[in-house]
Amino acid sequence: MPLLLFSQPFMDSPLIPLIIEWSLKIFFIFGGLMTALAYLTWFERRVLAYIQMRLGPNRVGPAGLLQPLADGIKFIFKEDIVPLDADKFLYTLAPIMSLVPALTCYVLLPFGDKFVMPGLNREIPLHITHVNVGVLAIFALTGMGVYGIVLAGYASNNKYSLMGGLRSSAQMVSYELAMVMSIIGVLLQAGSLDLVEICKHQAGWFGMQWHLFTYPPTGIIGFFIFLIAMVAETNRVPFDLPEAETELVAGFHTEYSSMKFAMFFIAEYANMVTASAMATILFLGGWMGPFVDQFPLLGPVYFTAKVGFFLFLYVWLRGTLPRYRYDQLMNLGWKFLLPLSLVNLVLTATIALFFM
Amino acid sequence: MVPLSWYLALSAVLFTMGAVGILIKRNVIAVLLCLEMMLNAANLALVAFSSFFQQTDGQLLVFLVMVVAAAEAGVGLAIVISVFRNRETLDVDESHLMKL
Amino acid sequence: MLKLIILAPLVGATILGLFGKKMNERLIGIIACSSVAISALTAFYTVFGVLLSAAPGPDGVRRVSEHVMSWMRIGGISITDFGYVVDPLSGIMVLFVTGVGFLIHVFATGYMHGDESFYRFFAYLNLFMFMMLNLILGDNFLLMFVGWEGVGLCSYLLIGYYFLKKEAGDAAKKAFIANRVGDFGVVLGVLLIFFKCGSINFQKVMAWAATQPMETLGMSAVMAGGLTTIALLLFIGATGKSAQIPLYVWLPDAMAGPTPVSALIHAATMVTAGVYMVVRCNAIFTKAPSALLVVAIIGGLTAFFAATIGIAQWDIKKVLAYSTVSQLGYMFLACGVGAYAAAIFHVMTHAFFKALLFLGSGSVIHGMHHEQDMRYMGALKKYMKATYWTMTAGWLAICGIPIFAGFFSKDEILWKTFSTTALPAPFPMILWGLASLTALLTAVYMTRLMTVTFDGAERYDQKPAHHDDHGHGHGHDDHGHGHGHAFKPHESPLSMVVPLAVLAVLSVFGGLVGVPHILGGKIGVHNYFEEFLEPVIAVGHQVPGEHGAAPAGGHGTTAPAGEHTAAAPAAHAPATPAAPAAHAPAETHSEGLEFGLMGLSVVLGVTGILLGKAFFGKNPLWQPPTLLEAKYYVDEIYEAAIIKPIENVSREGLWKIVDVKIVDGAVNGAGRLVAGLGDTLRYLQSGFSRTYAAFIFVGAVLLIGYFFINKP
Amino acid sequence: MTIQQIVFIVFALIITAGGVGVLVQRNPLYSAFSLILSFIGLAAMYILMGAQFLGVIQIVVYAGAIMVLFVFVIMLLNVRDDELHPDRHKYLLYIGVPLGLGLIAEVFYVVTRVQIAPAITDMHATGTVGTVERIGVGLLTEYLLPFEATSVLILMAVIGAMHLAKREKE
Repeated sequence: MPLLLFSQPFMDSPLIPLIIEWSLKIFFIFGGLMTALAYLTWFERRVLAYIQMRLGPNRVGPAGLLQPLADGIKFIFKEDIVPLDADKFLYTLAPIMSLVPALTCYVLLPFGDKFVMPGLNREIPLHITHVNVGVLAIFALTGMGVYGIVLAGYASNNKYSLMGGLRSSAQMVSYELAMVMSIIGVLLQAGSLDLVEICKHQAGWFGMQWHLFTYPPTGIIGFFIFLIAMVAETNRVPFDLPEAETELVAGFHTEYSSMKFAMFFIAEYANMVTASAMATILFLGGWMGPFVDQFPLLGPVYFTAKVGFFLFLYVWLRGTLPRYRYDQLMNLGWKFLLPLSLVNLVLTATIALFFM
Repeated sequence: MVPLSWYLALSAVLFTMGAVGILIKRNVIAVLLCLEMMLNAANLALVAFSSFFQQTDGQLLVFLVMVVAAAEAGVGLAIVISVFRNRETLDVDESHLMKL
Repeated sequence: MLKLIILAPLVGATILGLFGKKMNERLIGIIACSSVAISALTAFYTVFGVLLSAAPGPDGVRRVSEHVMSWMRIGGISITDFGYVVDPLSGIMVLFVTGVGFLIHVFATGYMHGDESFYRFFAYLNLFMFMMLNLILGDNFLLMFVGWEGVGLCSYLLIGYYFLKKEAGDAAKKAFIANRVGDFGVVLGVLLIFFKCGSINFQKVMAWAATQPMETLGMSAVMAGGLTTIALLLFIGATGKSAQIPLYVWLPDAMAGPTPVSALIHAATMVTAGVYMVVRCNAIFTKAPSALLVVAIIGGLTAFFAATIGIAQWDIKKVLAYSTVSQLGYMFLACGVGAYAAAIFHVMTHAFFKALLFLGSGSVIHGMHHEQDMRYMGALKKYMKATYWTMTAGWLAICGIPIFAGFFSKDEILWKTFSTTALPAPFPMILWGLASLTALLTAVYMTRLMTVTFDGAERYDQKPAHHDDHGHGHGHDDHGHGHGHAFKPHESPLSMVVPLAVLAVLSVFGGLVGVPHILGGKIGVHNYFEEFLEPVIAVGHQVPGEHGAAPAGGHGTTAPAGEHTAAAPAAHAPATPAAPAAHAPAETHSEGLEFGLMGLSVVLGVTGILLGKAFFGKNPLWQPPTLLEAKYYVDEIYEAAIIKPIENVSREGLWKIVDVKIVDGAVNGAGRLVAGLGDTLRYLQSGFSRTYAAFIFVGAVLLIGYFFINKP
Repeated sequence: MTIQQIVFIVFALIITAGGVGVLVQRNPLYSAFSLILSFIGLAAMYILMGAQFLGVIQIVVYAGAIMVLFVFVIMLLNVRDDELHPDRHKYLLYIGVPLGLGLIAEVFYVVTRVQIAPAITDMHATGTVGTVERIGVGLLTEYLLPFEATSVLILMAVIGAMHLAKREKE
């Protein structure tokens, strides 16, 4: 986590209170998020079940609320199988490589503005660290996530896994382009790569200043490109080719079991949350909402609500859409989304130049 | 406060490792990796000078070097693929027709 | 506006050249003609609508100019600006070039009907128009030279249009090479102008030339590198382009091209470019009496010389070609005696009647199914009434019968030659005699042409079996019968007859714009042509003191005084009384003398016609002297005296010794040296890329080590 | 020893370890991952020097794009280890290592002996040299031509790579 270590406050401020503040923030955010991720699985299964006119997990605890706990315990106690011909080192490294960048992203996300701690009179920003190239940093980290999948596919020494890994790397690289291109318009408007600045740029007017609505219609086009690319980037339905159960026997993590599998699983959900958060920050105004200026602690609430909407969207898509074929996927990415996002970028620039 | 010379020394070490790697590695891909390493060594020196003198030029050059490196990697790997397709090997010494 | 004139034919040429292959003839014809029509209409509007009402510039010349861009910028100094300009001189030229050009385009749609590369022909023709307009309208020497070369190229392409025929290809090459010789002179001349004056803009150069002192008559001036040298160099170019002695030989051969081409390029427009240039540079020529003398002598000789050959030719187009050469000689004669307006007047009338005659001959050839030899024609009057009558107008015009256009212009040249003071004493009389004799000869050979072609007995079937040396590259023989058995010539289609008619009208009445003062003055008709052109020609002229009251006005033309006041500031400048006013003949000759000479020339013309009618009417197949029929063996002499020696030197000297031994030897030696070096060095090149990398690495380490030892 | 110096040493060790890893690993995939490690270390160095933008770009471009390409190709060709036939140019090892040592010695000599006046005492994080704004302005004004030239270069590389790697149709 180099970004964290060298950011300016670390170097200059008195250390001890800062370390306490950070430890607490990290504890709350990660504790909360890990729990949320666990319950996200429950959420997904329940919603999916309702979409398919079923009930879903409802036996363990009230309304199945203890189901994630049970799953976790099961994962921990499963046997950790390593295939005979596998490359042991890489096989172990892969889930770590997958999970670490996914979780690291959270240190960059702003959940709200600063608030003054009553009693201590200490101003506490509602994010762990503040980097002036936050957007790029997030992309750097999600880009690193590819390696986990690639390595898993390679190290398993299994042709399905290899295929899954190859597909995954191709897909992620392809869609990352469209994704980055689609948000340049937003960056152009905000004039910053700083996530906090981008959020603040969208303040006021009861949401009409969100980048989704400004510079019509480029905001909406960019948003939809981002949405599609986001789903593809996180390998979710309808773009879940790397782990297509029916074709590749769950793809790159076929051979994985126990906690290693759980790590992939968590990484995937963590990436979903990151992507949703990015969509929220970039297009839906982040933590901005009514009265957030007066009560800064409302920020995380709005933020969570908006992210929740996207998470629901993920599940909704999974419940309704069939999977793409591989060549269709590539065509969509390279021949439609990328050109469209380029055109959109030019359009945004034109509007910015002539109308603003 | 890290002196400039430290960065330059590190850059030299990295560069030398890349250069030696080009000589001793036989796998084409490894040779390309060593090439990237040398480029990065140069980048490191450029950034060091850039921030030492507080001039942007060094970093701009690094940016351009990265673009060139990307282009080089793309074309290089394409060549590797087509050579591999023809010769079923990645040994650089097997492709030794670069002479009269 | 001017750009539209220039660009319309270019657009036409581009469209036809690129897409014409797929189009049908009708569409091609419409595109080609309409592009020239646009050009012509714009030109008419520019001249009559804009130029005539434009305010005269500081030098008294009305101009419509259009700056296009800065051309050839070297180190911040603009060598020349690229622009177009219409002044009275180029105005007249552009009018008849586009006008006659349009008529010939229309004619050609009929004449070329059925040709397999119809579109190519019109693409070339349009391209020619574009180049010709550049030549005329360009406001500097360089742009004129671009047009000059461009029309040369188009001429080459069009002469060689039937490139499958060896004759056509050879003729094209001949035209091109002969022109190159002349172009060299133009290049040198322009460079010398730039060197001397520092500009190549016409206006600036002429203003500069006007300030130069008069040069002396004699060899010393020729070699001095001053105005005389410039004038002569430019004139060399003119002899090439306008077919004067000694470079005239290409023009008769150029008749291998299609007839509309002969009419447009080799009679009406391109060949007059030389005259145009000389008139354009009149300020230079006026200051160079030696050059004027050369121009006049060459012109007079060419006129006479070509006329004598013209009498003896059998090919109808060759007759007209020599006639053209002869008439061009007249024009240069006019230039040489300083009668620039007369020269341009003759250029214009000649364009009318010679285009008419050529198109008429084209009509005849068309009607005769591509027979060009007059021996196998005869009695065509019966079959081709329209052609006959229109051609008659042209015939009378060229013979100089009064009222017809040729009379006014030719008579003016003769009179100016007789009365000029620009040449030393015996020359005006000699040249006048030569020119008058030529006028007689002209009437004779033109009458011969008309009589042999249109009168007498039908001789269509007397063609010997080996007749195929004419006109069959055309690919147009849809009539299903050849020569050797009786057939009937037919009249040409309407698209050919209408242009003939228009040109006939112009040939008859076109001369009335330049009625001499002694005829028109009494009834209030001015010599409008000369008045219009006067300012351009007056630029830089020094007028002798005794003519101060009637400056630059020709022989007593009572032009509006205001115009002349504005005409030329230089004109009123005090000048050396000894300097002869080249363009303004001394008023010493009486009106009676002028009337007398005019009468004489009419008599000569009529005599020629009667003589021709009487003689050729009786024996149309009169065998001319071999010397004349063989064109004085000029081609053979050139072959033996110039071409063969060059060929021999090239083959024996340049090729076998210089090229093979020295050049090739050096190249081969260098090659062998490198090969030997490579043989020894190739062991360094193992083909293993890692070895190469090692070399580089060693080199880098050594280089850094070197800098330790030799600290920079 | 300041905290920056400690950080420098840590990451210098990581970078060097990555570089050595590239050299000694026989499996190209391991080499590639060693190099990624090295690159991440370099990114940290850049950030340490105040070039935040380049630091992040280093990860995005090198680790995120170029190295993915390498890994992708390695997996595509699925070559496990160096081929087994004997090395014909063993001597290069004996030339290369001493040469490398020589080069390092030379550079060290230069670095220690040549004095450059310390223009800026605090090298990192204070100036605005490394910000996106400065780099963007530099690229689009003074370095516009090289910038455009590299974009053309990239285009050529894309087309060239496609042409080279395309399987010819039989």
